[in-house]
Amino acid sequence: MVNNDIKTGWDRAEMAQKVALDIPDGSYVNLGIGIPEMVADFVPEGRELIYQTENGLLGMGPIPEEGKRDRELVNAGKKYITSILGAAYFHHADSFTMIRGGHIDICVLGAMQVSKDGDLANWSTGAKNAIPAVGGAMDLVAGVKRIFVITQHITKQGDPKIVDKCSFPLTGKQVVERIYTNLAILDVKEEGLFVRELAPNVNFEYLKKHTGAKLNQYAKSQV
Amino acid sequence: MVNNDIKTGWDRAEMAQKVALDIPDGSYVNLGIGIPEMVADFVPEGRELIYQTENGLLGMGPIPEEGKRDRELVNAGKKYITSILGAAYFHHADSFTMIRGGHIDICVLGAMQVSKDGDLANWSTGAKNAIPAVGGAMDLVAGVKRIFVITQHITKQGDPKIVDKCSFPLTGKQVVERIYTNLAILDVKEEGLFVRELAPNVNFEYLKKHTGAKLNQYAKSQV
Amino acid sequence: MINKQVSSLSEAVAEICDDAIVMIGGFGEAGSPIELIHALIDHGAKNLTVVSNNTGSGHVGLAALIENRQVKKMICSFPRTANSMVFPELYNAGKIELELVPQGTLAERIRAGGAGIPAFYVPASVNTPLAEGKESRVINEQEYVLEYGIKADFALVKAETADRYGNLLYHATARNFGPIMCTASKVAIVQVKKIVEAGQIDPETVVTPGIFVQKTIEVINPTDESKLVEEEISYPW
Amino acid sequence: MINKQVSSLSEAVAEICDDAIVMIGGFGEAGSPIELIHALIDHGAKNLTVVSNNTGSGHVGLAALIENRQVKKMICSFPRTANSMVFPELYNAGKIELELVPQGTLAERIRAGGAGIPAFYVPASVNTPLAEGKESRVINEQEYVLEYGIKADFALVKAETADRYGNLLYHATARNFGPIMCTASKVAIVQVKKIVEAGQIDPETVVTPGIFVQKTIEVINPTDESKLVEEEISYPW
Repeated sequence: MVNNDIKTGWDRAEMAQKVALDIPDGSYVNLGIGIPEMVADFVPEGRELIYQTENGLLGMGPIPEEGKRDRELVNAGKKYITSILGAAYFHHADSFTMIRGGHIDICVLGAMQVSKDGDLANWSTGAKNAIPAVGGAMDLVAGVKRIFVITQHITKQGDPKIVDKCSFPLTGKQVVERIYTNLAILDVKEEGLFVRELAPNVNFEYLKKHTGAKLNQYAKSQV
Repeated sequence: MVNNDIKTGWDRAEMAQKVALDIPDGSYVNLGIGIPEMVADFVPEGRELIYQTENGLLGMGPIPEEGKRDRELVNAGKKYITSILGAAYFHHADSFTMIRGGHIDICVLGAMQVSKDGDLANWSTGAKNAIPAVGGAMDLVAGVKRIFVITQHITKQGDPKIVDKCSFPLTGKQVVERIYTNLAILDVKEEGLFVRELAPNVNFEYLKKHTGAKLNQYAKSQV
Repeated sequence: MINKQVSSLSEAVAEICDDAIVMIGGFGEAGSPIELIHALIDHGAKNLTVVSNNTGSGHVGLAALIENRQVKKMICSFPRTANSMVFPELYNAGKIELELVPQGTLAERIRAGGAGIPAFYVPASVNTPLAEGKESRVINEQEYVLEYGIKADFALVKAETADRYGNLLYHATARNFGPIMCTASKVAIVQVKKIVEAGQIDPETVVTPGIFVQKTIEVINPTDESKLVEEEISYPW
Repeated sequence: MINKQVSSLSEAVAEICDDAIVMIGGFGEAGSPIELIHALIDHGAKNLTVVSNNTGSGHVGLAALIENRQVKKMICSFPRTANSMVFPELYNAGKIELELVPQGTLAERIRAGGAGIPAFYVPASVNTPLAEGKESRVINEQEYVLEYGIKADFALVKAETADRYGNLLYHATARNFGPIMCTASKVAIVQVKKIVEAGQIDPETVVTPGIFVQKTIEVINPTDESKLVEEEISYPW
């Protein structure tokens, strides 16, 4: 369990910031619902990112003030948004041309589970009585050039979310490039998971204990 | 051979007019290059047709005056045109969505040969040294709801263009619904070709002589 | 003279028959043709197959159509949202069918239906439960799933502006599924805020050319769906 | 700050390498990016595969590129027009390859290339010589041919207006293949008459969203191709 007395690991804002730092200037980015949306708040000054929302806008801007909401200007999470100067609206087939066609540089998604091979499960627990709902997740992981996952390292029940093999139904196989958790940043390589960065007061042994898959350390020269 | 002393058959304008009379009010129409283009000149008053040109305009208007040409406003035959009030421009994939998707009501095309089954050959003689060129002909015959052919009944060499089986490479199989020639109007039915109307001074025997396929006459009640 | 405008909502939906396949535009509230859906509830056609990204919120619009038991089957990508109770309840009770389709595949299947493309290959859903039972194929060393175009008998769509030819403009992200649904349905029925004279829409800016639209109806002040949901209002009211 | 504008035509085409697949917009003269094509002639990349609806007129633009023997293969729907001599001559001499594709299938293959659709079925060309050697399939009792998406390394496109993000507006029927070619190429290079400030293009009217455009170059007064053809002028002049 995470030690609650001294600060261990990153909070959500710090996680989002870590992701933001890794997105190159000029990238076209799709941010999933939830923590991923926070990434936009931490883009370093001097960088310009363009946000696509799959329901039909390239050039998504910040959340509007209360009085300036447009009922028909929403993001994929159905939250009110704005558009930047230089934005473009389009229909769903054109939107997924961007996504499926490999035109979006980076997509940041939440996860239920990620495997050591980069398999992602983030749409269904497979529970019998749950209403299945997939949205654009499968299209995004199949089409976007680079998939970053941002997630808590373990579930609320204390189970690892980074696993050897996903037990939940997959969203896509071998799709995740990098995982940002509250404990570490992990790279998904052909040879397995590599620790890119450890959060404050997290060491490799601690991380191993909370991870359901083999973890590798980079040789110093590789980082 | 056609008798040149007294007027036998229809001229091109009359042929175009016959086609125009058969196009219902409110139809979306694509007119091929050549004689088909003349159809627009003979639409009866009170009817409104909308012309699509496959290079990207719905609502094609008449030919512009000399001084009012726009180099970038052309039809499928690359002739200068105009657009009507209420027109729309679109790209090629959207244009062929209209065509392939069955949204155009009628397409009027020229022909090299038409068979008794409605097979159309209008893009290539199959000659070895000819440069093959197809344009949108195959898409049109495969997608448009009704295909009308307008053509001289025989070639300049005196050979029949209405044949049992096309000798030229096909544009499409069983696609033509009606044939308008200088001698007659023919319906293509499952049971074969039926004479819908004879041109002035053309009788059934004369038509038969110039036709390379079996011709049927409607029982009077069928017309 | 071509004029696609009809004079009442009931006339707009009058043709919709039992067992029809009906596409309904909208992504959440944005672009949801709520007045047309309510007219379809009044009209009463049953046993419908509805193609729509979601299943509606609260007890109005698409949720009310489902609650009124007019829908046999939903084809959609995300059948539950914060305020959707109607569909989940009926689905768990085995009273409504669901065909779940990834959002981009849903969009492309609708576009294909409109474009005369009977089937096509996509990478989405490969190696997932949603590809089970579907034909797959390796092209250039990557695996793809075969998906089929969807055509509908009717589409209910919300747009911003129309002219008498049915040319349409949309507003912001309300555009979403409208343009492709118009192409994929035999009869596309569109509620718009404003009908203008032919020529008042710049031909360079037309989003849906009129050829894809069969009926338009002016609804100047469409209902604020989210407000109805918040106030827990039900249709029929 | 994102800015896709480059400062010269030669810079715009500098990356184009030998053996590249290059899509070139235009339907006849309308939308033909003549300045970019001439820059490609000056640049000299060879052994190109060119995807374009036609093969150019006279001895300028695409015809001049072909005449300069930079093109190994043409993929197009209509390789001869009233004023095309260059391609027919080389083709008959066996000096250039041709892949003839029905116009609508060509458009859809380009769109598919841009949309991540590797292959799809169409009704066009069934029972014709253009379907020979192609896979076919019966779907709902109708026969279709399997066609593959086309991707390119570069696209040369002409548009009317761009902003720094590469959002594009087109003019009239010059739009033709431009929007889909931008989506299907790794590097879409666009000559425009006017580059405006971000925000000056209404987001509702954008035809090509900037994500599909890599480079723009302002050519305020593009050459009148038909005039050059009429006057029998050749490029290089």
